[in-house]
Amino acid sequence: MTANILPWSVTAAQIMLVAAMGCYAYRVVRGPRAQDRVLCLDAMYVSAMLLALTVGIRTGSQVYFEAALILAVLGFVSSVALAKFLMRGEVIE
Amino acid sequence: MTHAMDLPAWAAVLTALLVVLGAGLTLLGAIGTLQFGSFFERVHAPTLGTSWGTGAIVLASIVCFSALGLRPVVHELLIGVFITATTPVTLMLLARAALYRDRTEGDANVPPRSLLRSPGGSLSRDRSSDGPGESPSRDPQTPEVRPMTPI
Amino acid sequence: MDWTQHLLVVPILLPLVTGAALLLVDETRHTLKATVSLASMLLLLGVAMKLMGMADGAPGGSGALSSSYAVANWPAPFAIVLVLDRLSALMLALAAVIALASLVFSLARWHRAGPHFHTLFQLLLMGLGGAFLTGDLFNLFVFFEVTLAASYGLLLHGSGVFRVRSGLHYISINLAASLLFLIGVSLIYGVTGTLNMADLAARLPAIPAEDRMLLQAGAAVLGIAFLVKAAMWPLGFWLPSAYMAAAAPIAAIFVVLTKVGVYALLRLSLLLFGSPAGELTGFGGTALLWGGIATLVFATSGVLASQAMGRLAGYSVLISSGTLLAAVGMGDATVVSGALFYLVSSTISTAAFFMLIELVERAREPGADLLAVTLEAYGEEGDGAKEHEDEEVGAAMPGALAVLGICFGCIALLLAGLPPLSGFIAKFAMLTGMLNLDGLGAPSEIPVRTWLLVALVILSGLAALVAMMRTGIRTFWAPLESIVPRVLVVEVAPILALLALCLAMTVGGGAMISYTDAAARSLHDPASYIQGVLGTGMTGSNVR
Amino acid sequence: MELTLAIAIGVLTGSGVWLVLRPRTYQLVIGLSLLSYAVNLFIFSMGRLRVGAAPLLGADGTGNPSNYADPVPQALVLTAIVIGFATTALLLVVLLVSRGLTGSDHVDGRESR
Amino acid sequence: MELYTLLVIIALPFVAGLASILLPSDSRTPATWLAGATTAACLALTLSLYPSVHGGGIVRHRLEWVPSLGLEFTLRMDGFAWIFASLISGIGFLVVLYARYYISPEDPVRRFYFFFLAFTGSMLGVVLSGNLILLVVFWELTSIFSFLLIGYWHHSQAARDGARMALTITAIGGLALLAGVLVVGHIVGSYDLDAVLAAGDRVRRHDLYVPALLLILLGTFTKSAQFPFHFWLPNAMAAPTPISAFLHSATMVKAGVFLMARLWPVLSGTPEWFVIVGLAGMISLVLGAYLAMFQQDLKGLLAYSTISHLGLIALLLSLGSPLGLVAAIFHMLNHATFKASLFMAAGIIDHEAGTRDLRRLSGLFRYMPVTGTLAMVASAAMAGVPLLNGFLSKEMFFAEAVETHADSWVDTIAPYAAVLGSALAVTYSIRLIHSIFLGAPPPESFPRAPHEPPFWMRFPVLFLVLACLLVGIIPGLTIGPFLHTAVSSVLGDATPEYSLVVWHGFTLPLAMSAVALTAGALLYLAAGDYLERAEKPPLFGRFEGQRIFERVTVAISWRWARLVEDVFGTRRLQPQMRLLVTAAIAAGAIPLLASGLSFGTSGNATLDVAFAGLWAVGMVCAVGAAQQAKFHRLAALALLGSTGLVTCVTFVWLSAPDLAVTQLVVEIVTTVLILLGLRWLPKRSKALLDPSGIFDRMRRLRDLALAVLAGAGMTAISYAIMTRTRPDSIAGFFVERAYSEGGGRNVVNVILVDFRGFDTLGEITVLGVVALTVFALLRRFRPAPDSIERPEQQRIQRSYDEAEANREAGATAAEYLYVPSVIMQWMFPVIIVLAAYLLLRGHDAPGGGFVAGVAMAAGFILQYMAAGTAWVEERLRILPVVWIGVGLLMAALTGIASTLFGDAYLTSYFRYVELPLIGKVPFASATLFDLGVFGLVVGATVLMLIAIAHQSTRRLRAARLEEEREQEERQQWS
Amino acid sequence: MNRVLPYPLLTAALLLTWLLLTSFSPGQFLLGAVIAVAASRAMAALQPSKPRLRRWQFIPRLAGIVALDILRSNMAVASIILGGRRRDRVAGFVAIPLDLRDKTGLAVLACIVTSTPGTAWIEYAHDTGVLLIHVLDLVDKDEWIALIKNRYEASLMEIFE
Ligand code: NA
Ligand code: NA
Repeated sequence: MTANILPWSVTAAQIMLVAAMGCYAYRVVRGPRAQDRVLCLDAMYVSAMLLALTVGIRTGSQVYFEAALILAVLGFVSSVALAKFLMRGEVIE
Repeated sequence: MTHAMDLPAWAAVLTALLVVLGAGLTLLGAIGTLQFGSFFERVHAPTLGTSWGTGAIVLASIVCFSALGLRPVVHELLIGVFITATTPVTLMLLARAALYRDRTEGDANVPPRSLLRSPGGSLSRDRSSDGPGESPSRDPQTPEVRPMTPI
Repeated sequence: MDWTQHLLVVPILLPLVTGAALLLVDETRHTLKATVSLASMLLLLGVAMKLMGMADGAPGGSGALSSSYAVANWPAPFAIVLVLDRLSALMLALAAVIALASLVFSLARWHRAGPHFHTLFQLLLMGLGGAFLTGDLFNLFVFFEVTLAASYGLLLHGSGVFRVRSGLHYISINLAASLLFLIGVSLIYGVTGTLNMADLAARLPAIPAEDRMLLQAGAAVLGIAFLVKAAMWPLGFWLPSAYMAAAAPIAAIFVVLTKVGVYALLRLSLLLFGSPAGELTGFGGTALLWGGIATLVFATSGVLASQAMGRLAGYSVLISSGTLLAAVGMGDATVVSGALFYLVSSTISTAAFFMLIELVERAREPGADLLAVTLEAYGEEGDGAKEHEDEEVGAAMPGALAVLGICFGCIALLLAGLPPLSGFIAKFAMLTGMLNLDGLGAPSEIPVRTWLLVALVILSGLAALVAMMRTGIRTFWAPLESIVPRVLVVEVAPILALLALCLAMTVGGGAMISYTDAAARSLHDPASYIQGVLGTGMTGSNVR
Repeated sequence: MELTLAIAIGVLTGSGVWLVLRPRTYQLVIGLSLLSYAVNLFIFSMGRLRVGAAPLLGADGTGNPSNYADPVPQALVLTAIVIGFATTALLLVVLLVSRGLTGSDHVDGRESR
Repeated sequence: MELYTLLVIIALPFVAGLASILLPSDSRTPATWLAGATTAACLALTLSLYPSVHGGGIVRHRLEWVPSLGLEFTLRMDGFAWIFASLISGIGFLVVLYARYYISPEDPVRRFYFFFLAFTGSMLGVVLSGNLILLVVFWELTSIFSFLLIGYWHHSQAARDGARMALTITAIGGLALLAGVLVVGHIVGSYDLDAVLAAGDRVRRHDLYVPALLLILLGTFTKSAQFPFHFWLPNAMAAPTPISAFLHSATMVKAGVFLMARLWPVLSGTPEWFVIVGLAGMISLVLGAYLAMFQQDLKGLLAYSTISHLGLIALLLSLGSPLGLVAAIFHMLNHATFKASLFMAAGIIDHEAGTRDLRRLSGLFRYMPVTGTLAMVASAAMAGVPLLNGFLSKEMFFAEAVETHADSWVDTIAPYAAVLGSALAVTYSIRLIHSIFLGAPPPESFPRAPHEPPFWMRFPVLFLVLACLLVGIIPGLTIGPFLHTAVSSVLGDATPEYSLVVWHGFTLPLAMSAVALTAGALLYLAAGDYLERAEKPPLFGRFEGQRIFERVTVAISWRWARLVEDVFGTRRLQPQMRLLVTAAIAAGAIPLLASGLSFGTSGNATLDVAFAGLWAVGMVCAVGAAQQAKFHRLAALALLGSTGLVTCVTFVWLSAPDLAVTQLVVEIVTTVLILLGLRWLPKRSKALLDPSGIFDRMRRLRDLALAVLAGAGMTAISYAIMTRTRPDSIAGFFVERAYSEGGGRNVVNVILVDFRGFDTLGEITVLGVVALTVFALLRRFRPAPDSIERPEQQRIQRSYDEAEANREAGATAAEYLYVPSVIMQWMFPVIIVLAAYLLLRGHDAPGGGFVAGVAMAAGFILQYMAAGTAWVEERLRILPVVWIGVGLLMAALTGIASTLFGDAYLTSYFRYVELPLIGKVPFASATLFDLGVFGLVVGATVLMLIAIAHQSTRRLRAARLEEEREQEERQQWS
Repeated sequence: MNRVLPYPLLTAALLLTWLLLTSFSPGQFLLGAVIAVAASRAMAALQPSKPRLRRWQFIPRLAGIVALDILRSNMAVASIILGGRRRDRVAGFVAIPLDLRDKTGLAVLACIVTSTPGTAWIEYAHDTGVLLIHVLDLVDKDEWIALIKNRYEASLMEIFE
């Protein structure tokens, strides 16, 4: 039972995370506001990062850590750019 | 998933719980973005994922790999720290942009600029004005579709 | 390891290092940059000549491979290997010659028209060198991209509406083609598990039948990518505008670029689908032949329909491509030998043409083209004009214009394939090869498509002659008030040098043809290439 | 898994192709980017799909090739990503310059007909 | 010695021609001497070879040229070639002598003599070639140099047109001749003239005989101005008269008939030859003579007469009888003699009287009696009057015409045509004499006062007329032996018995001659006045070759060509893209459809729900991006980002962490890049909203179909591969040796920096080049007028600042970024550390120089976003171009180091270094390489992003300048 | 010291990051130190406002409080989402006059507010010091003002000012 609990729960978690991405994707596609799109894109980055961590747990391998780390540190750069574009009409002034 | 056998039972259970918790919170947040009626409400939803959603899964990872490697593995904490530090930037800018847009369009549901200019001003209620039925023309790409009313 | 072995990597490294080093030199120091660039280019030409000698002196007769060079010292089928044979040496030398001429030409003014000209130019050469030398399919892609990237920069060098507009088309289409390249290469890898060309050729006969069509699909998609670069109809409409838009020295070096596509097709089709390929032998040859024929027809019309000289030159490039593709499609060693000669001759002459155009057009008013061609083509000049003109008999032609006129005439002969310059030998060599596939005197049936091709090769030359004559008369003979062009020695000298080379190729046609004969024969003998890359040389001995 | 990825490659390709046939330069850029994804995944798929077999060797540095995903397509994709990035950037700038010089964002620099 | 004589004969004119260019520009006399000496030398050398060719001998000189193709530089002189070479150099010499007086000092003499000598050399080459390809070479050269000679006075429209037409026609012919010769070569197996001449039977029996014949005849007819290609010749009269005299008597046009005679043993004697050559000759004979009668230009008359006489020669050659050939060769010589003298006389008249118009010339005999006499004699020769050479060959012609050679209607009408043509020749000859020399001088005076030319200008005419007389009276003693040598060299054993005497008794040919003379004279008497006044020839007046030629060339070479270019080409991008996609689909599909695609069974067959869901999201985003890209650029960009993110997760999922991180950082930077550009794109216009008509909808449908096909194809192929077992691949080698020999645990990274480091070197070069290009392009960037203005948001936010008195401009913007910028700045050192980590760990863990570089660049960009360009650049000097240069050099030179140790380029070194305190540290030279990659990537990425970002500040600067200027103007006006 | 190590705390934090990322070994310590110093010097070039950390010992306490608050808010918001629209919930803006002026302190406050589900940082006017937040479930605005000011702002002012 305990041997199976981890695989099952990780699979369930992955499905949930993917479902979350789906919800966010809905907002990215439909809006209605441009801010919604960017907000949900940013949230998708986080979900993707979590997904990477679960893949790591599932495979028992640390090699996906770098991907998650980069998502965490740099993932916001593009959303910041999008948000600034919305706010100022220009990314770099 | 060969390594699942190597994991002590307590660690497996703990990891499983944390993983499901984090993913569940994240999913709830995502559902929130669908559920909430206005942008300013929707801003709150993803924070479920960026706060304890992330926290739980990071902890799960720490538990899992520490138990596997039999030594503390804590570098995942960095992920939590950086997520917490960077998420606000986007949200602040987005909220500001939305506020600005609503104000220029004369939306009465958002507090006016004057509120912050005079300390202790009044506040107004948000009545979920921008539901999903709205036209997508509120993207800044189509300003000419909706005429501007500069303040 | 013999030091001459390292020469194989020099055509790639020398331009790279020069280009990178020039980035560290301040933009305002034009003379220094030009000197370094020129010195590097001379050195490159010397190396290319040496390599050609090495390739020609290959032991063991026609089929043997001169040498191969395992980059990073890993054995051949696994890592990247550079391969020198007569064909690659010839292409290298051709590129070096044209590049040197273009570079000298650009020193008059173009190298100052935008930042980092010399770096872009050197890196273009690096790409060319790599594309010609590499024996690895994916590495070929990389060097194609280096070449293309530099060509994007050089095409846009100097900016301007026309350049940017045609540059947009050029870049878009080449990007799409690059994606096809990737699809093709990876598909081939997916089926065969290798990227080394020789290894690939060695593995092909053993490909199981149920995988064969996937390999064919990969090769065909790859072929489309090459055909875009070679500008086969209907994939080459971007070429005339792009080449016309480019600055003169750039357009001149661009002439070599289309030949890279032809080179790749020639190399791969003969290596992979040559005689030992079993079921796959001759794959794609018919498509190449008919594609080349279609290109020839279209380009011939284009040459005739061109008003501006730049476009005329662009279509001449297409004619050259069409001829070469069809010749490659015939897949015969004698034809390929002639085609190689033709490749060199037509490249040199078109390059010279592009450079000449700038000098000629410098003297002319804009709009004169349109006016003159409508008038002369429709025979609508008034009689009064005729009377008036008759009185100006015997006015002396200014010296510069005379030199330009002679150059123009020579280029017209080269493009038309008329004697005495190398264009004639080239066409004759190809035609006589086509008509006598089994050698002169051996009776053979000549199929209709060969006749069609022979006719088109001849007619395209005629069209070039008609168009060049129309343009030449308009430019050099018509009494339009032309300002005496201000021409610098560095601009005329490269043109004259290229034409002299064409003359030399005529006189020394025998030696040249025996070189291309040997090159073509070894291309038709893939087994020795495979053995040369996989079996011998420094690759085998140096595995760590 | 294989089927999912195959369909995904197809959908990305289709979307990209649709966009590169459109008349706006921006559509062209987005289309080529989508095509890049499709092609990158395609190259990647040529090494067959493996879960949990990243080609990173263990501490002793020895490895049985059959235990690892094919590293070659991965290396190829890396190169392709970099080159794709560079050329996308270039195309973007060229379309900006074209837009500046011609005033139009049509791929031909002027509206057709 | 004799061997080299031939070479000298050919080379001398070319060498002398080049030498004449080098003379000073005012050297008329030296140039004349040079040319005269050259032609004289050629003549002398030719004459000196007579003993060798006399008894049927052949002089050969063979040089190797392109032996493998059967192309040899073979010179070959037999009797026939000898007589032609003598004629060419002899008449050439006379023309030089004549031209000395004809060409005015103002004309560019050097050019004249260069063209003339080169042409002479080419013509000698034609007659002396012993290899058919070589003959074609010289043949084309005569076309080219005659083009230049005809267009010598290129300021005249007539000269330009005439030259263009001559070259077009003769070049068409020349290329046809080349094709024909190639076919002959194919049949015979050699281009060697001796071999070809010996293979007559084989050629005539071959299936390809007719095509070869047609092609070769196309060449000879165009050159010899045979109907229907005759019209270029009269237009070529725009050439200076010495040139006309040379081209249209002994050379150019003679090349055609020369070649027909040369190949006569090979090609003649078949019905095809007889009908084609005979008919063309007959029509040319009659039509030329007919049109000649009506010419008002003296040179025009001579030109049409030339056509007529060439027709006569062709007709003789067509007959296929040895006697016909004798007559043909004889008439070639005779025609050359009298026609050259007549052209020169015409030139004298033109030169001295100032006009060549027959209507304006009259009674000239009293001013120039000597010239007049000579011209009369020459005309008589042309008309075939007894005791002149023309009579003799014409008699032979009549004699052959009445013979039956092949039973056909052409044969039947030949005698009548012969008589008719001769009669008309008599008429135009009489008209020439009568109209120019006889009668009263015209009422209005000549443009110049006519007088006799200098003696040496007249001498060539005199010499040639004497030749006409001598040959006419004592043929056997003068031309006889030479003619025999020529004829027997062509015919060999088949040389017939013939007698060259004036009187053969009362024969049918004599009667025909008499009839022709009488009829011609009567015709002139009857219609002379009419001819003098005729504007255009009746009957064939509208048959204007020139006009037809122009029409045809314009149609083919201009209108049709443009049509083809328009219909089968395009200059628009969309059709090109469509074609490319279609071609790619076809290329991929055809092999698959032909053999049938089968899928394998390998691979993980289970459906992973999460993975499927992931790609459901990815596909929605991709399709969404495609759909939104037109109107919602930002949405499309966000969707593109989402798709990229899904791709990135896929790489994580499928064991490719390196790809995931690379994809991710590239994704981020690309988004920023596109956003930077978005600001400069135009607002979407309402007009573009809907595809209007049914055609637009059809087009979209077609594109959709293409997109679906392309997608389906990629799906099928990738699925087919993924389900197949992995082939025995090169990958195993890399996995096995990555650590033991490459020193890295990250196999992908070891491949990138070591096994296939060369790829990486190229790849970073691409990046660097692109960055430099972007930089260069943007230096000259100018925004479209409608995007110069500040974005709307900024304008409104500025208006807030302006509304409040104590707020300075930009305060609102600063306020908006007040808190976010703090976090963005604190992330800078973190990103630096992260980049360092990725760089140094790359060899063993996911990462590497590229990812590190892009991450570093993202750090820089973040600062630009947080605080603006000016603020950052006051504090950080990044110098991206230096980063690029140093990075590239570092990557390249790391590899070169190994060559110093004798290893191959890029060979990497790897060892563990024992350091105190720290312990064993792995050191791989590949790390240095990766450092170079890092430097380049940082530089290139930053350079691109910053270059675009800078446009905003430039725009501001430009806008400020604009405002200032406007203000100044306002002040000036107020 | 100041010129070599302009931000000692930052340098230490970066070094710790490095060691966490790699391993706690002498070699990595040296390497990490070099990199951390370089990174802080790059930071110094940008010259942001230097935070004055007066009492950093308060940091763990604040962190603990925040973590718990966030956990509670997580549950609250989760229940809102799970409850759908059944409960009548009012969202709204709250304007809070702040006394905290330190930029870094404000940034930390922004992180706290944002990370707490149910509150969102909307706008801050640095001249008046008024902060506008959005609250998902707004019952009493004064309660929120008190929460922010007493619970977070006070601690932050102790740490930074
Ligand atoms: Na008269
Ligand atoms: Na929050």
